Amino acid sequence: MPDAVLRAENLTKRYGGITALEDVSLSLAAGEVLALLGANGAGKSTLVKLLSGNILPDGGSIAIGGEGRHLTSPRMAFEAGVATVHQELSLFGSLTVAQNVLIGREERGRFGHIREDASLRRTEALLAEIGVPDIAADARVGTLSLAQRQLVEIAKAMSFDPRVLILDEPTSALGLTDVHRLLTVVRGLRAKGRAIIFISHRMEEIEDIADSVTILRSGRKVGAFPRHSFTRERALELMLGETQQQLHAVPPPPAPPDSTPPILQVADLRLDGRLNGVSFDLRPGEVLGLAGLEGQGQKDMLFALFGLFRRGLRGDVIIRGQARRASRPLQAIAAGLAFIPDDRKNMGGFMFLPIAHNVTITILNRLRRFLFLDSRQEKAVVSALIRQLAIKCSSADAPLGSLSGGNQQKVIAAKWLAFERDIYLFCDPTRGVDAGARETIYATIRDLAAAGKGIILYSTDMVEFPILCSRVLVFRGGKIAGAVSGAEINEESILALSFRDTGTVAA
Amino acid sequence: QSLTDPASLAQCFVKATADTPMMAAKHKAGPYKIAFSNSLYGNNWRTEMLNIASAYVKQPDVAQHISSFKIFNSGNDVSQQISQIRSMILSGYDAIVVDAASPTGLDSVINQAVKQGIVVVAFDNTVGTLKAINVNEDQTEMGRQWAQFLVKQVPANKTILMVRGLAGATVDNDQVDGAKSVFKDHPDLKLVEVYGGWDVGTNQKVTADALATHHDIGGVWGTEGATGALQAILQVHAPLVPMTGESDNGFMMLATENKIPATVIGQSPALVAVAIRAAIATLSGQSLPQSANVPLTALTTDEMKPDVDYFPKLPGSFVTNISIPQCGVHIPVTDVVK
Amino acid sequence: MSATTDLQPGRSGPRLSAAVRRGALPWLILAVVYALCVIASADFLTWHTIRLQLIQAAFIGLVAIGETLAILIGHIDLSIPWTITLTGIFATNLYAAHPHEWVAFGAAIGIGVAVGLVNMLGVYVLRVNSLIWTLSINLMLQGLTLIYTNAAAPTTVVPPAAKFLALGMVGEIPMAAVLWAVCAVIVIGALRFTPFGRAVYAIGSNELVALVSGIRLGRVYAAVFITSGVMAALVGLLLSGYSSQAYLGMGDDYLLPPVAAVVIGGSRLAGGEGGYGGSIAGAMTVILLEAMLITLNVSQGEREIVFGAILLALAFLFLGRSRR
Amino acid sequence: MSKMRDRLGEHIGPLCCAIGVIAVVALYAAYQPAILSAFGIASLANASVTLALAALGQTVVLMTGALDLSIGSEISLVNCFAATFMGDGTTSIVLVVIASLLIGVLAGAINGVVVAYGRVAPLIATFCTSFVYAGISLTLRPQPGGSIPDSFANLLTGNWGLLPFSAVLLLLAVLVIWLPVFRSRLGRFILAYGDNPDSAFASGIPVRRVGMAAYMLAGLFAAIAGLFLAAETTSGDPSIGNVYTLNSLAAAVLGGVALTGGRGSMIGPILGAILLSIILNVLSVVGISAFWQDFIEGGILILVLGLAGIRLLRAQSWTSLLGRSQS
Ligand SMILES: Nc1ncnc2c1ncn2[C@@H]1O[C@H](COP(=O)(O)OP(=O)(O)OP(=O)(O)O)[C@@H](O)[C@H]1O
Ligand SMILES: Nc1ncnc2c1ncn2[C@@H]1O[C@H](COP(=O)(O)OP(=O)(O)OP(=O)(O)O)[C@@H](O)[C@H]1O
Ligand SMILES: [Mg+2]
Ligand SMILES: [Mg+2]
Repeated sequence: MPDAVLRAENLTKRYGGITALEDVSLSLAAGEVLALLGANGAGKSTLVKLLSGNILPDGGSIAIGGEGRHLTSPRMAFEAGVATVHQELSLFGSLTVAQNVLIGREERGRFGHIREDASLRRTEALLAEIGVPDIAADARVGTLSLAQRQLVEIAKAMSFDPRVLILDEPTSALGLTDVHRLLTVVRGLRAKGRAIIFISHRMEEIEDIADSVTILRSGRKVGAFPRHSFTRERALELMLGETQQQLHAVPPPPAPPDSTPPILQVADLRLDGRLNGVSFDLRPGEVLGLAGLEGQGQKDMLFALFGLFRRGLRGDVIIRGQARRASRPLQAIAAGLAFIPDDRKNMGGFMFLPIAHNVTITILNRLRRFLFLDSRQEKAVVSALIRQLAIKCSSADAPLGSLSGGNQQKVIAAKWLAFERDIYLFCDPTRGVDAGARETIYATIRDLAAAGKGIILYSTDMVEFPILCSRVLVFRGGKIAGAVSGAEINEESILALSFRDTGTVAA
Repeated sequence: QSLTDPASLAQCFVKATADTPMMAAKHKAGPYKIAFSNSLYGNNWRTEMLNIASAYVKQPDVAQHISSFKIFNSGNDVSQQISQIRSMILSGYDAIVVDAASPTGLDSVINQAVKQGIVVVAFDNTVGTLKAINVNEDQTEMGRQWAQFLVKQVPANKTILMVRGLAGATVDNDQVDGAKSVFKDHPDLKLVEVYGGWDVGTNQKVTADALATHHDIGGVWGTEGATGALQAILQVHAPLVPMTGESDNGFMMLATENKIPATVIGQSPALVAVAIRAAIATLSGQSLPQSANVPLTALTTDEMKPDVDYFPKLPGSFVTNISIPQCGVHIPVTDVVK
Repeated sequence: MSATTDLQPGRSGPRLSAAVRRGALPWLILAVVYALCVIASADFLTWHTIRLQLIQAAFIGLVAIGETLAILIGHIDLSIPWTITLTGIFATNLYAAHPHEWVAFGAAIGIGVAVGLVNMLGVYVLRVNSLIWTLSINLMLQGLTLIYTNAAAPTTVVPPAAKFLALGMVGEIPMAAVLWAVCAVIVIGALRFTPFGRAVYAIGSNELVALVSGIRLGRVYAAVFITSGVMAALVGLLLSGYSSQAYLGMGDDYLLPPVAAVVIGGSRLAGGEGGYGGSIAGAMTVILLEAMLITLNVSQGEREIVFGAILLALAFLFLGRSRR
Repeated sequence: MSKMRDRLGEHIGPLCCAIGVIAVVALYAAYQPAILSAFGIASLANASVTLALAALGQTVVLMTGALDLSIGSEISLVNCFAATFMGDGTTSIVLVVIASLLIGVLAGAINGVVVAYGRVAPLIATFCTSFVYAGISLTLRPQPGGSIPDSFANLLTGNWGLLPFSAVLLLLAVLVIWLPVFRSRLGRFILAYGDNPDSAFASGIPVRRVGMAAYMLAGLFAAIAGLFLAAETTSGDPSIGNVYTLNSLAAAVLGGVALTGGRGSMIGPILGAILLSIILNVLSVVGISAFWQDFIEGGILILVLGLAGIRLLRAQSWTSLLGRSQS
């Protein structure tokens, strides 16, 4: 292929004893969107980091525009025309959007001083070009939502005017509308002749956008085919290495009978402008979904229940008949709540600590014999959970940070499964999680429901509501705009409620 | 009056060297406005010194000369002390008494003060400028007298452990120069030098270290903080050897108790009183040596009397020589320990 | 400073597992420094000399208990020097007035707890950076001590128990070292095998996650800073016993050497990694380094250069590296 | 509205310091009106400039999320060097000034190499180098002394009417060093690196060189401070800089610089330095005993830090509260 913009050959990367990537080759032409698929820990991000000069390969070569490159720093990759949006965002919270986007490439005046005005205008133009003019170029990134930050990150990558754009799970934190917006941007870039590597665990997106698909498993390339010969089943089989039983076939857990007394009652919960009077009940055995567009208060709702707001919360939270509104997580935990966060890096796990210590942090008191921890019991608990959730790790003593994103997410779930609670608050638990692990988490949620726990699920992935929830509350403007239950739960009905006031329903 | 009587002044303020010039200022009618610019504070010596300063200016024969007396503390910050002295210049003091944070750093501001007609007297940590009167105890002589005591007591071919003070400090260098001028005539004595930082704990630590590596120590030349050196010797049951030290209560108590041949001569915290006296005398028209030394008094173990020379009821860190009789400075111990 | 370190390359380093590196290297460093000492003077081979160093190391080591805990939760305690001095002076004075051992030790513990609580108030409740807060507290304690000693000069009466703990011997082994060993076993045990230890590491790794996981942050902070305060206060009493007196400035040498001991001991300054085992070796290393330089009999200037350079070389070669 | 409150929150440190400075100067003037004379103003300015320069240097390093415990030793080093080698001629003065600045930058570069390339934690690295620099000063000048020509001394410490030359020096340092740096990419990189080092690396910022540059700038500011001290004291003293290490940190923090990096201004540390420097003076003037000085100084620090903390306590969510002290 003489027209390959990017060609990688036999890339290999080892971390200590672990081989994260072995002998992977790929090539990418101008105007092509190459989707990279693989289970968690398959090596996708490792490949991305190699191509973006963040890490050095142990073997193999990279050529860009036909020219062999030894990328020893991100800067060299930028200079070679490769811009990357990493799985973990790399923005500066205290700088403005413009300062972030143009970092290192600001407009400068005669004395080498930065011309803030010109930089601002250039950023505004860039944002408009990629179709997100609603983000203010002079806003501090720290004040933006996760979705907005993701778009800023893309603008930042685009500001290099790269030949190759790499997007590592850009949609994992985005709601449906933002995903559509992003895919539109990607299509536009493809039309301009950019070569794009796109990583996602959501099959619909792959089917929507990819021109070709490369599949990784355990660090090896196990398949590559053009869009037209791609099928979900084939991809899953290659990714996971075994024929999958029919996914999604299991029906959602049945709604508990109306006569069951609620385990949790929320009445008129308010939080300055973010929650404007939310009321609902949760019954034992019920999986209650919180849906709606990004940032309509669903996440605040979970945070509020778990005591993450120290002040300003009003209204009632009643658990098993007792008023248990929490202003610190400890109170919420005491009231029987568990919380599985989406932001695993900042809220989920201790990255430097062993997996085992992460899992048992919530049950230290249970593991205590007199003054000391019972290490045998601890080991038993941990290995059972590692097996139950199929966590891929070299040992329970490995630091959490050495796992792939999806496996980290499983460890965080394991931590709360170890600590049995009555009510589980899942906050986008499958963000960045591969299809296999996703099934595991779904199964876990169903099991919890079957065991009579109350479950509240917030998700950015609308596919999850019909297969998990018996009832879904749709949020809009910090209020419940409506509820759907049973067979009525589907994308259309949820979106209809999300948009009801404006009357427009997005595709 | 005794404070400004030339004969008694001559007895107290001895020219540092034969060619030290005499200094006089324009006579002013009293009572005087005097400021005291102190640098470091927060160790025992300085605490006693500050208490002595406050007590001395209240003694009736002194108080009559003084209309106001104010203490400024800058800590060991030269810049701070310069700015305090500048602010004293602004306030129209007649005299400034200084214990300097740096031997050279205050020179230009002191020159400015003198140019404004202010009498400046530095003591303890004195200053380089010739415009100020320096009052001190002769540290070189002190080091020499300690060494002379030791060379008489220590048998030949032994090692003398010199537990010096703070590296780089002028006083430390002077004391050691004085000592070495004696030791150089006794080449048979080996010298080992360590820095004890004028601090009991550090003295004890470095002495213990030295005792561990040198087994033929026949005498310890110690200064301020030698209590620690003595304790180290007692602690490791090393032979009790002749020692020197400054007038630390603890050192004197241990020396008398263990009958260790020792001599103490100490930098007296009452120097501040002598300096105040110098300021008053100069303002009232007397002339004094530009660089004056106060006569030293040495005490050996057999001369030390409890409750007179040392105070068994007071802390070991108490500096005992709170009076300088040669200069007419008598401070009751109750004024120093409150 | 959290977990995206995998973005960054270029940290090949020695091919040892992190645990081995952190556990064994401090002792290796100690061995190297000890060998240097022996080269400087053969006397370092005698038990007599070693014993003296051991007593000194015990003082640093005891203080380093609190410092290790503080560093493990991602903070630092620089209020130790004047906690030592204030305790030394106040507790011995009190003992002189009321000659019961428990009065002195009770006062020391009281001061330690109070200082710890104030530090916890600033660092945990008000969330002030610990470096600057504890340093300010140190300054205030200094002022407090000066105000107090101006009104009441320190005494020479030192509780015999303090003297015994500082200078006494159990056979050939100094009592201070025995005390140190006992405390060390307790701390290491607490860090490794108790929920408290887990909580300490958890907070040092990521405080927010610790909070969300239901750790009682306030209690752990209080325990850590109170331990640090009490250990400093205890060492204040021991030092009074060692010198048979308490005096102003007696704690001045305890500002950064304990931190150096912890860092040479392999704990990460940002928290979450390390332990007290290494700090033991670190404390001895710091003391031996000083002793060696004193033995070498070089000028103060050269000594400072060599001390700084060696410490830097140790930090550079093995440990104390930031994750950045 | 809330944006304005945000702005106010950001500038609360400098604002508090400014109010503090005004209050303290007013108190001073009430006890001693002559302080507002040309001589008095020069005294205040001279007393504050060294610490202000040291605090500026410290701030640059703090903004990268590191800290510099060697600033005091760097000041002493340059001070001793200048006092030892500066002769009376103009050429000698110019040469020694240039050499002094280079020494400061070099000392900073060594810190930078150890921290940025050697990966030694800043606290321990600069703690070690501070011993090295102090040792060199002590070897250079075992005891205080040396000399500085009057022409140079007057150039830096005199005054022109009500305008003290020391203030001009500080202004020049800000105009010639601080502003150009923080109006250029280097300044942006320093802030970005302090905000998030991993992101900085992934964004292609030459992180090591930025770390180096910050320490070199700190060394440069320290060198100017050392030169000014040499002019003020017309001599060299190997321990003269000691007080500036921790005081520079305190001044920066008082001025609202975050020790976690990524934030800081130039005006805050300068005001913090002025406040810290003249407070001691004022305590003496007002007649407060030495024994209370440390207590009151510490108390003021704790009060200011505590007030900032109480402001933080009003944070609505735990994530923002714990996220802030984390980083
Ligand atoms: N810094 C590291 N140290 C050790 N092992 C690592 C490191 N970074 C990645 N790995 C390992 O390399 C493998 C590949 O990880 P990578 O992040 O590339 O997976 P991924 O395909 O991006 O997964 P995900 O979909 O979860 O993001 C994993 O097994 C992971 O544990
Ligand atoms: N924070 C970091 N973590 C890991 N490795 C790093 C880090 N910073 C830099 N490196 C490594 O150092 C290399 C050079 O980095 P950088 O460009 O920031 O430094 P530089 O000052 O330009 O260095 P040089 O002088 O060698 O050009 C990078 O390619 C990377 O391998
Ligand atoms: Mg990945
Ligand atoms: Mg480079």
